Amino acid sequence: MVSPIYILILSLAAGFLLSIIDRGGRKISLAVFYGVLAFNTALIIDWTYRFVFLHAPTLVINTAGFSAPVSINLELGMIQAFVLVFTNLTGLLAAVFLFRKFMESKVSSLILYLLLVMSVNGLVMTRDLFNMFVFLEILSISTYALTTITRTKTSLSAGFKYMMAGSVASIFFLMGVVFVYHFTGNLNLDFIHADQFAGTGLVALFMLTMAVFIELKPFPANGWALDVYQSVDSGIVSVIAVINSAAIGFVFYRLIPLMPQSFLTVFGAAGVITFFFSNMMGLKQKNAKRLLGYSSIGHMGLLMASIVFTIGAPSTVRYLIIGGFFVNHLVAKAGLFWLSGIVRQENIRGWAVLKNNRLLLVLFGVFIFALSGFPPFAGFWAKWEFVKVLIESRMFFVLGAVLTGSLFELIFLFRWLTITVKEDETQLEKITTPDSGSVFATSVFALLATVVAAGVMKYFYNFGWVQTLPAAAALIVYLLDFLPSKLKGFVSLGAVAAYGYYIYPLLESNLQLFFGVIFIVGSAINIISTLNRKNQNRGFYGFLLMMIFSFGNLLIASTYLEFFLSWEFMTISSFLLILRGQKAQRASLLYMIFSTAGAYLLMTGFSFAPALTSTSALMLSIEFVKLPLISVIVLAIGFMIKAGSVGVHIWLPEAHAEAEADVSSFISAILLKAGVLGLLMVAISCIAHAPSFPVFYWIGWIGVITALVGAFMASFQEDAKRLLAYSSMSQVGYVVAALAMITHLGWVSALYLAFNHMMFKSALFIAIAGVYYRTHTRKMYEMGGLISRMPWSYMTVLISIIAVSGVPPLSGFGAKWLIYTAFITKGWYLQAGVLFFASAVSFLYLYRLIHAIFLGQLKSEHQEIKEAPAWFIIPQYIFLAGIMVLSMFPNLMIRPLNSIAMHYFNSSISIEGLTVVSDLGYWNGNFVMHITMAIFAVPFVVLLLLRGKTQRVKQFNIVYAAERPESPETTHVAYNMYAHYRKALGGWASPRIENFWNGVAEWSHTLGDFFRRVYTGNGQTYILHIIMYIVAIYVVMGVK
Amino acid sequence: MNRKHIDEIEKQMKLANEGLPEEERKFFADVIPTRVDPFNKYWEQFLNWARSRSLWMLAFGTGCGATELRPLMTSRFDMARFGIFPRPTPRQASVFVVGGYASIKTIKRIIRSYEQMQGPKYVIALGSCTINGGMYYDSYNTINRLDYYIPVDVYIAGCMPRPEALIAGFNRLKEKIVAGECEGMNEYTDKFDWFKKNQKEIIKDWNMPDYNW
Amino acid sequence: MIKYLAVIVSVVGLGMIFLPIVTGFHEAEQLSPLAAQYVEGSINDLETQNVVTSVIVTYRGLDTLGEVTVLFLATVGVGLLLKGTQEDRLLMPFSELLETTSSVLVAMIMVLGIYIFSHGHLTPGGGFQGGVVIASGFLLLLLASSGTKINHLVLNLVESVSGAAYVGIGAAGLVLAVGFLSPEILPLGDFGRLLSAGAIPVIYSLIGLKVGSELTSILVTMGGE
Amino acid sequence: MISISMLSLILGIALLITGIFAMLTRKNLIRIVIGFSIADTGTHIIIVSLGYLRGRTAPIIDRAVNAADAVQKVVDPIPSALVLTAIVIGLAVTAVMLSFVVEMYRKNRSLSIDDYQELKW
Amino acid sequence: MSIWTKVLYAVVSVSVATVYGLTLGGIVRKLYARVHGRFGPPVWQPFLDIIQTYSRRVAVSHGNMFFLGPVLRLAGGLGTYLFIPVIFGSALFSNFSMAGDLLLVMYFVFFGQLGMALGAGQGGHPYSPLGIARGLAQMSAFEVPFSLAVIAVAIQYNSLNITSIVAAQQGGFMHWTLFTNPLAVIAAMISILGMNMHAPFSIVMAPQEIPIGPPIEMNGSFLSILQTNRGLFAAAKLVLFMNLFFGGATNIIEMIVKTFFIYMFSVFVGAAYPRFRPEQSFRFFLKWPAFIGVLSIIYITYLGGAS
Repeated sequence: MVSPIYILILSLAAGFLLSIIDRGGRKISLAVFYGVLAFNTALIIDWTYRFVFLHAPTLVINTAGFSAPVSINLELGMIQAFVLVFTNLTGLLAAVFLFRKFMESKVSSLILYLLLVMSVNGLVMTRDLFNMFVFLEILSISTYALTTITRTKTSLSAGFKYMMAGSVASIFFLMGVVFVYHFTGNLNLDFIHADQFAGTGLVALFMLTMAVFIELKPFPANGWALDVYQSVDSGIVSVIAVINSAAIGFVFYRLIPLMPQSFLTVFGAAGVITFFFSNMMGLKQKNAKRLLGYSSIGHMGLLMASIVFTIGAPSTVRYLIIGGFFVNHLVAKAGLFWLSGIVRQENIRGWAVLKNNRLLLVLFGVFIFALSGFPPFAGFWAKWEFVKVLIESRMFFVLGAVLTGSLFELIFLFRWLTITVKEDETQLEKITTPDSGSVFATSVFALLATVVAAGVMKYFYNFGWVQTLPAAAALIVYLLDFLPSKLKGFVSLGAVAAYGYYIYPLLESNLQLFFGVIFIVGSAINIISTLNRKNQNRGFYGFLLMMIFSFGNLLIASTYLEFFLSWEFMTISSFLLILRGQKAQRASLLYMIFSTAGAYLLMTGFSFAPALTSTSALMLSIEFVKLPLISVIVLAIGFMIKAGSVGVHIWLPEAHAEAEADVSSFISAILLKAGVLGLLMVAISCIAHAPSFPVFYWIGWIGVITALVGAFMASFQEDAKRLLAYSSMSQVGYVVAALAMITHLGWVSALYLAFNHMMFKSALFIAIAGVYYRTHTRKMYEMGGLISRMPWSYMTVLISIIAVSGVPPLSGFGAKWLIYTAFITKGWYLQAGVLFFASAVSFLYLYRLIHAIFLGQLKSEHQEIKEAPAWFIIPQYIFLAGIMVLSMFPNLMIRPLNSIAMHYFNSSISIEGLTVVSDLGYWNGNFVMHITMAIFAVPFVVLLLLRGKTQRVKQFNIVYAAERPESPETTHVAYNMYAHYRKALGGWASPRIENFWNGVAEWSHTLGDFFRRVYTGNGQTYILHIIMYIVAIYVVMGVK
Repeated sequence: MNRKHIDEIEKQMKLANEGLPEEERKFFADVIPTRVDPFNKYWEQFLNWARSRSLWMLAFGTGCGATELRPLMTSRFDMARFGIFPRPTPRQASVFVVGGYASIKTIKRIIRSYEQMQGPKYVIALGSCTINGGMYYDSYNTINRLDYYIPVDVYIAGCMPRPEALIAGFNRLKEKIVAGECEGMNEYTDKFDWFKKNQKEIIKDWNMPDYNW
Repeated sequence: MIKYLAVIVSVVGLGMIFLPIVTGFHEAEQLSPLAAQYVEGSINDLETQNVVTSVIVTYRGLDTLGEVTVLFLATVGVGLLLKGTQEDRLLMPFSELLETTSSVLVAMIMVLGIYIFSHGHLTPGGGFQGGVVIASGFLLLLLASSGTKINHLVLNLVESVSGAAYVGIGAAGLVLAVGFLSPEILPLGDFGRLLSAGAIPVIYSLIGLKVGSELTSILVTMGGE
Repeated sequence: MISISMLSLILGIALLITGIFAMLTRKNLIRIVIGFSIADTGTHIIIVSLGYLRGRTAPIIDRAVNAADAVQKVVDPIPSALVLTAIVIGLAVTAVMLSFVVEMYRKNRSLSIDDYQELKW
Repeated sequence: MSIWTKVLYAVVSVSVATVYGLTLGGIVRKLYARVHGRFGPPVWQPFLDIIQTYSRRVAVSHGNMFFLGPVLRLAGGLGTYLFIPVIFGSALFSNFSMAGDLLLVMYFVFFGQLGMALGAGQGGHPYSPLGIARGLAQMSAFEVPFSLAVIAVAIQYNSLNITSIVAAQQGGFMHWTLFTNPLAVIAAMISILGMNMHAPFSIVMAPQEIPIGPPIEMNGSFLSILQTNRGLFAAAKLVLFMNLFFGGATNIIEMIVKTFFIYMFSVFVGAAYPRFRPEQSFRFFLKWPAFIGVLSIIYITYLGGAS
């Protein structure tokens, strides 16, 4: 048990002596240097261990043999130890990162670095204000000097700006300290109390706190910091962004008890404003390090806001929030800055070079996900709890700003990530072999992020292994990625089966079972189509399993958090799957943005929801929860984003189209159903506790309009997958509308259609995947006549489109029949009319799909094309078999759905033998099927008998106005097939919603660009900002 | 028979389609048309009766004689009362009215349209030009006798024949059909090589299959 | 123009912040309890005449250590920034009179400096003041004689060793006495004597050496070699 | 009545503001550093003025001050101690700043702060 | 009643309907001719045409789907007809209406159209998809007023069961939907113009633009099956309209009279108007007829209707 004061002693002694030691050779001095850093870290880790696991009491160290306030004392408690562990670790690893630099540069840099780390330790531990000032100055001066470790014009001028700002702040700090002494007669924090600052005393406190706050880089008084982030060496910047910020942030945290409420509110607000604006300004930024600078500043703002606004929260929650944000920022930011040092590319587009190095790419991804607050990383939990606290204390503006700011941040971070993964890197210089120290440091931090995440999940929330299964699965498959794809595919299939076997007994109700079938069985069949993949196919199965398991976890989640966790896992994994598509940069980014916006809404909605009393699955217990109106609205919108409802559907066509061919079927057939599931849950809670505003009436309208808009848009697509995507949107629109009725028949029909949609859309997407696999094009007009080459795929598409369109005798008609009956029974007549229209329009795109691809003229280059591989055909025909069975015996599905809905409502249909009878009409699917077969047979036989001598001819044997066709391309009608319809619809066919969102994007970028013009680059202007900021805050706080 | 023989026979049974470039042959059927015999007598008589009362005309104005076809549709002459209707596509038509002189450019289209009609099919040749070249008898660019190229059932002389003559011609055709004398379709297949030889002699740019199915 | 206006507004605003302090200022009648404690303690516990010295070296010894570190960092930082990028400069030879006088003066300045820091616990002055005086002597040398070469190794050695010794004495306090930087590792002696106040004069002397060498080294670096 | 300490307090504040004004308006880098130095000096004067007690002497127990009633005779020793530290720190900062200026001048041959704004937005 | 009896009845019913439908076609030709001042073909001309096309000795097929297209088309017509109870209270003409209600009939209409579209599509002729594109688009447009009218009827009689809709209209012509809910009937009668594809909505066949559009490659027996269907399908549509809006029929004479007049309505409109351009046609249905359909629902729901 070594006193932590030895950190100071050893560092100082080493610092003083290093220049002498260095005369004996750099190796020795480096050994001493790293030895001391390692010793510090080890010491602090030891202490942390004592505090956390042995519950050691807080340690107070007096100096000079006197106790405070006479002498300066140091304090090391759990919180200090927590901060110091991370700062020292960062210090050590940053030093490892800088190894090569330290090897080459003068010994001065070693000394400066060592004393910098020492000063942070002193700053965190000391309880004396003036001593803080001294350590702050040590920190500042060593940082100033270290900024010049790489001496460029920019780093010098940035360093000078930094010094100007820092010196002004330190003048204020000094004034504050002295005046505090003047008013309280004390310099030790333990002996200063908030009530000593009455009247003019507040000015003293203001100066003190303001100086610290300025060092935390509030918007707009932070231009200097950005310049430093941009120009200074990555290793040093990581120290500035992480260690300095952490230490100063901790000082601020220490000063909180002294501050009156007016101070706190203003500082908190300033923090939120900083977070919001810096992220907004980051939108336009192309320079990677400056971008990280914006993000860092934003995170410090968020940290301040979380420190201030969680004061009323229970302490464990408070520590989770602050600690979560702190660790998240620290780990991710340091890691990203280090990566920037390894990559050595200024423009974010240049980061595409990371593709050549798999490990670095994975690290990059981990940091980006961590920084954006995705599970399992600490930021996720912090954000979740923070939102809860904000809502409990009814700080809605703060909530709005935090969530919007986070979204902005997410946009630029994921733009960066997607560009990195998708941009063409061949033009760029390759990464010169990064030195192992840098990579090691960065990897350790990624690992650290994961360990912290695991720690939080284990010790704070006490999750079971199932909740972590999605992430674990991704990790395990990543480790097994060297295996061939097929093997991994079969293993995945087995894993899904095992998972299904595991959760089957956990699915207590039929409703869960129903979605379980869609999610697990549907996925399992879909996996077959992925078995066609060749080579190693890195990453794919990990993400796939992650997604499937998180689907399943949605069903058995028993708390809001578990549900939301699985939801976010689902988002991550589906995003990564979409990102694998060849040109999926924009698509995956859009998907991420909308999903996250939806997730934020869900987070808000769940936070508004009352606590759960039951421990059964959320899907069941939600029935007894009375959701407040705001919660219902927000949750509904959040889920509707996932279900691709109109207005927020922008992501949907892009994601479907650009994802890899066999991934699209998962997205359409299964992922969209997760949105449906969520909406259903909200609806369930609204049965008994109807909200005061007819939310679901309007959701119903949104649903039908989605159905119509989707159908229209699908008709005007040239890209087969986009067409199917819009079709999915349209079909899910039906489901949403039917759900929104909240009647027995409505739900039966919604679930019936959802199930059918899963089958026929899977089949369609896989069929198109097979076609794409052979033709390498998604443009329908580039295909044609494939019926002769790919008859099996054609058959799938044929049966599926008959099912989609709702033409009897196939099962799609059942859905249509149920839905219209339900609508008319409910009294939603106009909605039913719109749905009729949508369903008529659906013939347009369905015919276009089958005609343009399979009928018409076969192209020359496709003359010798083969049928799709068996791996594609098998799942198609499994789904087709399902469709045919359900068509023949629709009651197989309707009966269980009836019983599911009967749990919530009185039954409105009766089943007499094979006939389903509603209040309005009846339908005997089995009989219809028989009659259809009979009436098909009659003309068929007639034609066979009377056809005469029938000659099978080829594609150009057509009557072509007594001429002959020139080429298949000019003869095949497929391009812009519904031009007349578009013309008839006029402005209604224009993509207004897309234009709206484009406008929103453009405006936020323009605004961000406008605001960032405050950073003129002139050091004096920055000082002016600081002074004006101080004055402004002074006025706002109303200090007298 | 060895494999080589079979191949050779199969090759002979296919159209050579030598006028087409190699890469285009796959777009066209290369089956040789064969003779299709009538049904047994009474049934065929019944059908011929119906056929004669439902003459679907290919409305393809091949020459200037087509001018006189138009009045036939009007209220004054009203061909519909004879069961004659224009059809917009050769696939569905049974009567081909060749409207006068046929230039070499047109005869190519005439042949193609004729071959695309489904049998039994009939041809009415209109005007002197189709019989002996008429006023264009010495033109370098017109044919003189249509039945060198496709089988003709009824010629209507005149330059040009009036609609009344056309009606008379159609009536003559009806009689021939009822009598079972209109087997131009089988004549064409029977004398396929002869017809093709004649056709190819005058059509130099033969860029279509040997039989337009 | 707008910028000037903004500057004036912000400066006036700054004045406004200080205004309540000025208007509400009233001189204290009594020492604050803490200050009184220091005065008493300095006399009774530390046997130190100069209360400020006892505050600096003992009570707030950590501050002083930090202060020394700051100065050290400045030296190192200036060294990092300026060394190795020297450019050649033409220096005119100085007059002999100047050189001779200055060399005589330097010796006297040095003695004065040493006196000041070694009597820091008794009379006004101390390590910092003494160190600055010593450095001023070197400054004189640098300015007044063209051929002055100051041995870097020696400077460095003095700087490092005195610093390390300071830390070492502090740490010794942790082991031998009651706490870090406690002066009681040495006998406190009698009030008012040179060898009194425990380790305070030792520490102050080390500080004097260190400050002197550090400032000299800054001067050397900035002034060119 | 305006006491000496109050006067020096006002002087200190005036210096502080003057120094900051200089930092805000002067274009020359060295003048900016001088501005900082002035402001820093202002803070030192403020510190000292806060420690002053009317009619008392320096906190050194010698012939002028009796050890027994030293508490009644001496001014506050703490600001004196603080100001010493502050001065040294100010000096250090000034030194580093000046060396930055030297290095910047060497690199770009310009002392105007307007020539150092290539980093922006 | 055994299933075989039903089948037998269905055969009779279908035959009657086909003959009736074809005769109507002949009558229309005659009527057009008379409007033009011509003598016109005999009324039985459609039968002659069918025999003629069936008797072609040679046919050309473009593939299996081409082959199945007409079959599916006729199956669609048969199905549509067979799911409608033709004559109220008649076992002979009740067909297979126990299999499903009005929605089944409405959707079975699409069966044939889809089949035909697929068959024509495989023909490879560019005019076929052009015609189909027009047809589908026009169908989506006229479905709007029609479906609104059907919804209005369903609200009015609180049923989608055709038999009970007809039953509710019995007891005098004032009980017909025509008089109890005239707005719905107006909307539906406008949409039947589109359904029958007479001018001004004859954009699908449009012989002068896209020579008869979808069936351009159909020949011989394929064509004759389509012609058969034309008769049957016309009858089916008329019977459906009669049942929904004109009180249905209790005997075959009533049926013939009513359907004849319904048909004549579209024939006269067709004889009097030139053809729309496609986009004009779509826009037409989406404007006033749709609005009238909405009005009919409002009328029935909020104003209580006439019943």
